[in-house]
Amino acid sequence: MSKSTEKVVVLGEQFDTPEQQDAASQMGMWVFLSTEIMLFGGLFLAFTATRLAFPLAFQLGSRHTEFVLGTANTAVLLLSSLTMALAVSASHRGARKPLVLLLLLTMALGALFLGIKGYEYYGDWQKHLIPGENFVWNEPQPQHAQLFFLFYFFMTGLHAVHLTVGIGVVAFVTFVAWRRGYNATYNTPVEVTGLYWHLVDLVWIFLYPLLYLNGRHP
Amino acid sequence: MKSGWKAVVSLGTASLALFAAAQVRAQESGFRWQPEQASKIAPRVDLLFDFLLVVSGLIAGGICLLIVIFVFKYRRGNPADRSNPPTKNWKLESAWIAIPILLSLFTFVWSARLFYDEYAEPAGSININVVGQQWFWEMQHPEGPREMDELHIPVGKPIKLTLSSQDVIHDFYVPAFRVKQDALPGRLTTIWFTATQPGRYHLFCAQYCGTQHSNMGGWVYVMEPGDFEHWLTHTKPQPSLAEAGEKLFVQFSCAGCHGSHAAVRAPSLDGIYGKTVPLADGSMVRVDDRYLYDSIVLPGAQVVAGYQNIMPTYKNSLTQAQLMELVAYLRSLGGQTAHEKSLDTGDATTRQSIREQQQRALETQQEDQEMQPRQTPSDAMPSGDKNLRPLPQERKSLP
Amino acid sequence: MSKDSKPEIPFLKWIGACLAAVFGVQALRRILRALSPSQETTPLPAQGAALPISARPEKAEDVLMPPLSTPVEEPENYLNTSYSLKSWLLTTDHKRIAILYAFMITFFFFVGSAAAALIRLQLTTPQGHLVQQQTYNKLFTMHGVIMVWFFLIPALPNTLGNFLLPMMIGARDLAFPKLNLFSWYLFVAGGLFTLFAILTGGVDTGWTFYTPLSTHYVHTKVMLTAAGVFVSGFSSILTGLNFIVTIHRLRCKGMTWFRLPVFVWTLYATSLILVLGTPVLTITLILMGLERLFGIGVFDPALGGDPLLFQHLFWFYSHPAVYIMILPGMGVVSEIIPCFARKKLFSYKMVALAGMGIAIFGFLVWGHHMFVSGQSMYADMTFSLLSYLVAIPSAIKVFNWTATLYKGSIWLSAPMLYALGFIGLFTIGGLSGLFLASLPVDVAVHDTYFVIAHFHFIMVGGMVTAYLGGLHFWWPKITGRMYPEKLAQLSALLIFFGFTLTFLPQFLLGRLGMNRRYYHYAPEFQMLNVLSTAGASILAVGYLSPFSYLLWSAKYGRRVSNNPWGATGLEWQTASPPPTFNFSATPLVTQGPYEYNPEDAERELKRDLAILQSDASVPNGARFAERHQEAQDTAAPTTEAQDEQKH
Amino acid sequence: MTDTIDSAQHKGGEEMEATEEQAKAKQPPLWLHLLVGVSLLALLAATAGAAFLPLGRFSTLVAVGIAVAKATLILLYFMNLRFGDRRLWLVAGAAFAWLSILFVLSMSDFLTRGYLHIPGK
Ligand code: HEA
Ligand code: HEA
Ligand code: HEC
Ligand code: CUA
Ligand SMILES: [Cu+2]
Repeated sequence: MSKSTEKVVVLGEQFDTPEQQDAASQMGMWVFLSTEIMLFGGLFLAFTATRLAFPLAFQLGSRHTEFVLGTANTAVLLLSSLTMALAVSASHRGARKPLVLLLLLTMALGALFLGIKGYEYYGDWQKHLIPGENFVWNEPQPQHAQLFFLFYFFMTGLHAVHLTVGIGVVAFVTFVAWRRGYNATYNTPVEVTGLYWHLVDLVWIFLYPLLYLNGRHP
Repeated sequence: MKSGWKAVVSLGTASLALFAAAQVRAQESGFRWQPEQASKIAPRVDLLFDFLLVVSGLIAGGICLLIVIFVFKYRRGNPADRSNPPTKNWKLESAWIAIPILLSLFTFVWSARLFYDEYAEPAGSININVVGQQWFWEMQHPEGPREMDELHIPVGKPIKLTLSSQDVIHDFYVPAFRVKQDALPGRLTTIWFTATQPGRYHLFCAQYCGTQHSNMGGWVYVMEPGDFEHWLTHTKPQPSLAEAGEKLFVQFSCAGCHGSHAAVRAPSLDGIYGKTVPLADGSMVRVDDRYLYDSIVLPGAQVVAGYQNIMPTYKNSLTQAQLMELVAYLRSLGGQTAHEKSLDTGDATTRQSIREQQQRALETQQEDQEMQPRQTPSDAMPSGDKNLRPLPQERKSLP
Repeated sequence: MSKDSKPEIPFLKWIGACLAAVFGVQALRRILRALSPSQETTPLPAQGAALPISARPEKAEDVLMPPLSTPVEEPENYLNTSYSLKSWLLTTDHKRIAILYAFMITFFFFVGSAAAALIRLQLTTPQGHLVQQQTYNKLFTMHGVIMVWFFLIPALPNTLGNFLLPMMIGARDLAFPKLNLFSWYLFVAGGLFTLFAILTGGVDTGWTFYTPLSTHYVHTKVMLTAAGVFVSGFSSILTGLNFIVTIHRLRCKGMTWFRLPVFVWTLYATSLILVLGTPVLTITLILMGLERLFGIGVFDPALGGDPLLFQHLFWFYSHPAVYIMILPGMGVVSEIIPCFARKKLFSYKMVALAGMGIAIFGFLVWGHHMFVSGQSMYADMTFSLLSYLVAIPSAIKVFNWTATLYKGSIWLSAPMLYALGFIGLFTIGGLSGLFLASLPVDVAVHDTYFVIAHFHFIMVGGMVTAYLGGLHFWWPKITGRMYPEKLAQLSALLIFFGFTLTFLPQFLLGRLGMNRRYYHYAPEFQMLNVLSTAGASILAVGYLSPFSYLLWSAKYGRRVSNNPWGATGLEWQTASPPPTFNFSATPLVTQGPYEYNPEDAERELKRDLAILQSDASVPNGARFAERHQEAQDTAAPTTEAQDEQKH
Repeated sequence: MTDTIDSAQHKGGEEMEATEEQAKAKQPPLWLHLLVGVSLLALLAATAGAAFLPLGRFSTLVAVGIAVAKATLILLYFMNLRFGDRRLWLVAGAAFAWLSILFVLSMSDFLTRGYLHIPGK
């Protein structure tokens, strides 16, 4: 064992070495992400099947979504992924200040995304696009258009929930990082959080074209 | 050692004796190993079943026998040759991988072909509409007569059932015919069969559909053609499927758009059945029952090329039975080949004669109690224990 | 058997019956005699528990394993570290969590079984009025839900799996002990939800929750039940995650993939399904819930939805789930058979890989539950073909187990009886699955008792039997005490016969067209139903007896040495009950999992029996000693083994 | 020897020194990160633009294709599969493989209904 006393790590009794622990938690997170992929996968399947049944309604539906806001949001989320990636490599370099700053930036971008999304929801509500009693639709197939908006709200909503959780976790990690909790050798939490954040981004990358871009060309 | 073999032997003898006893008992009590075979397909299914039975019997029996033998021969303290026990044997293993694969493929091919025959109905079958509803079956003959939880059919004629459901998923099951098919809400499904034995057979609902699932069902009466004619002519006369559909077509102002000189631009429905129609998205589609049904239930799903999608959906304003009557009507609007026409009605001539006889029957309203089909669900309740569900649109989603 | 031909031979059947009786008794007597290890050698002590131990006493003193010389005061182990309730409810020790699971599982088994008992009683008469019609529907629904999600799916992985996995790979615990405890609490929460649903009115959708019935037509506690399943689903996911990471990252030095016991392999395969299948069930249940609450109509044809979509999503999880319910059982059997045949598992690699094959192929066949549902014919045929192919890995396993017996030195102890019973019943159940995979036959027997018989043969005859076998096999390891052998052997036989009597008639019932989920049935089916109920009552006794004597033996059973079966698995090389971190030193593995030799076993038999009669708690684990010696010579000594472990 | 082992063993929960020279998963360099970020935004622009082209039924194909490209970039570089532990490929790969199973086999039903003009098959 090395004699370095630079930093202390809490090692679970089931592990022999920090590397083993780090590797285990990384793989753990990846396995968890795979379950997330299957979770959203089921939803995407339901969406695809329904869309195949009512192509027209779904085209009309996505024409009513906010193209600009949606695209802007995608950009925001992509940027947040970039900052998160940079944060992780910063943590590997053991550079504390950049790490904290980048994490804060990531959180800010995430919050911005949620803000824009909220604003978008508000607009939809004003346009009476929320399925239910006061759903107003003066184009063909109101019922099936309603189905589209159902998926729209449920999918984006579920994604938003994940993002909110993500922001919470990042906040915690930021706090620990600020308190000198991590260093070049021990930064597993940062890495693992990063993975989660990227997956949430990944989901949106597929939601965006399916919900916003379908049937844009008249 | 010895005792081991004795045990095996006495076990074998015991089971044999038991089996023999059971056989005799069975013969005496007319006990069956399979439902009676009352349809053309039934013997073919049973052949496949028995084939599987023999193969699995050999496999399972072989394995069990080996286990028993090994256990007694090599049981602890029993002197036997245990020198260099094998733990790998490629030849053997590839054999017991290959053989099952071959067996499986053989069975699969056999099954697949039989399955196809079970669903691809032959020319000239009689098309009877069947609607499942919690918890009874409503049948409607092309000539008009409706029945409740009973189905009268002629022997030897291919019968095609077009199934649908008013509420939840049901399943039309006649063990003696070896046929079974789910009846789905908002979709049409079909099965066909040819009864071979006159008689009375169980009709079940096989798909769990709520509280009285096990009450849902009745009897299928297979009759000699003559008796069947007699039965048809002595039922209360009803407008035929097509006629009923025609009424609806006017009543629900389909004609208002699809009529020859209608204000709205809508495609004429005369003779489209069996034709191929160009759709707005550039694809072509052949007009079959499924397409007609969908065009009425979800008009937007497939829009005909060159038309606006202005047709309202009739999903909730028409009952399944009515929707199926409309389909029957549009089908009868011709355009199809002779054999497809006869799908509705058996061959046209008998249908004509039956109609005439029914006209005559109208004058002399002689009612045959036993043959009288029940009219509406409400007076159809045999023991009042079947309560109707509301139609979909009145249905509230439960908290 | 045509109705009309009635041969007039009145007494023949009586003769047959008498013959059957006579020979049957004969057979039973001989079998029971044959069950004791050997008639030729000295008879066994009366109190049973005849335990051939293939161990050399002189090798006994092994540094790594302080012997249990005096059984009176045990050394510190996971059980006696602390007795406070808190120490149990907050434990992160995988062994204690396993025990916690065992309690829940047993409880739920009896709840589900009580329902089964009532179902069977109701079905003794065609028009039986033991319960209301809707009550009956609630009974089989709760029976299915509880048995599947709260008994059988967690039964083996979370109890024996949790207990043994770390020991079998030479680890001190699972990778994420806290997560392990958390998933137990999730499981309990889910269970409470479901119990609450049952107590406050129950649910009558069938365990399959088919829409639109479950979403718009049923007025019972669907949401609560679904919530329970939903929550317990997360418990499954976390367990699977934990197992996968543990197997990947925590194997001790020298434990290569192909030195893993088959039980670990099957646990890995099971976790794969848990992790990749369960989330789909989760999202499906969410959608179903939303639909029921707000009538959103994804599955509701009245609103444009498609009920078959629900069935696809549901079965995408639930068919693989049935392999969750059999794979660990296969693993257990693959441990028991080599041990009591004293022979290397035949073609170990194939058995191990076949497990993975089942897990992967299992995801390709779900559509075989939808052959008559209105699914397209192309899909029908695809799924039918794939269903045949999934049978092949199972075939491989069955054949390999059978071949393992050849030239073994077989002792029919209770675990072995269960294992052999498993092979037979699973084979029959599995083969009946092939009937169902054949399209026209499925059309004939879909949703009849043929299906019921099919899966009870596999799940009850297979998995429950394997579970009991495993429980008996590792009981000495878990409790450090031995169960009454003779009694165990008897109840194993009882269960086997009771089971066959219960479910064999159901195949015939299904073939004759008796529908499942039927409250009343046509009178001609009564005779077989009565048989089935009779069998169930035997089965009840069969299940209650191990339940009682195992509990008894946990306290009063005879103390045994660390390795009473002389098994070669790592878990046997530590004390029983094991210490909190399983091993006093991280073991070093230098050989495969099943290093048995039938001829040795034969040679040792006499001395083993002598040992048995003299003292039950002779220390051993000699094999481990040897292995450790070799390790000293060949590989690096264990101290270094610590530091440079893994990658 | 035994006791040294034991002491090495049961330091569970205690604090223990982390080694400097441990084999951390190699991180992609800064410029690569930035490059990936830029190309992601470029792809976003591309897909947004393509949505307005008259591609007919291919437009969805293009959109999803670009999405896949973006996803791959993120997986490889941001989530560091490219330089990380190979065993993680297994996990990530499995997830997507299973996803394709779900889609392909379900679609074998949804897409082929009515081919035979047998209602319900
Ligand atoms: C542990 C549970 C379990 C297991 C392991 C299986 C295993 C299999 N099941 Fe089963 N099944 C269920 C539990 C299980 N099933 C349940 C609960 C249902 C009903 C759900 C409901 O509707 O409520 C069901 C329903 C079910 C159906 C739908 C029936 C219907 O509703 O119409 C089908 C159809 O194909 C099927 C097939 C199979 C097949 C092919 C296998 C195969 O994996 C079997 C493989 C094993 C063998 C084949 C035996 C060993 C092999 C040999 C001895 C060699 C010889 C082999 C050959 C010649 C190929 N099962
Ligand atoms: C996975 C596990 C599992 C297990 C272990 C069992 C165990 C048993 N099951 Fe079950 N069964 C299912 C899973 C299981 N079942 C499923 C998934 C269904 C489908 C549900 C649906 O259709 O939705 C089903 C359906 C089902 C039916 C069909 C109901 C119907 O469709 O109408 C029947 C009928 O005989 C049945 C019987 C039995 C019997 C006799 C046992 C026996 O093995 C039970 C043995 C135990 C006892 C007989 C009782 C033991 C004694 C006690 C527990 C003491 C307490 C007793 C009292 C207080 C009375 N089961
Ligand atoms: C408001 C006018 C309108 C009414 C009322 C109407 N339809 Fe239509 N229907 C149309 C139009 C327009 C089309 C072509 C566009 C389309 O396919 O949606 C059409 C298409 C159809 C088609 C497909 C025709 C083809 O050539 O493929 C069928 C079948 C059909 N209607 C049946 C009916 C029936 C049955 C009713 C009454 C229950 C009905 N329609 C009522 C306007 C109407
Ligand atoms: Cu209708 Cu069951
Ligand atoms: Cu299955």
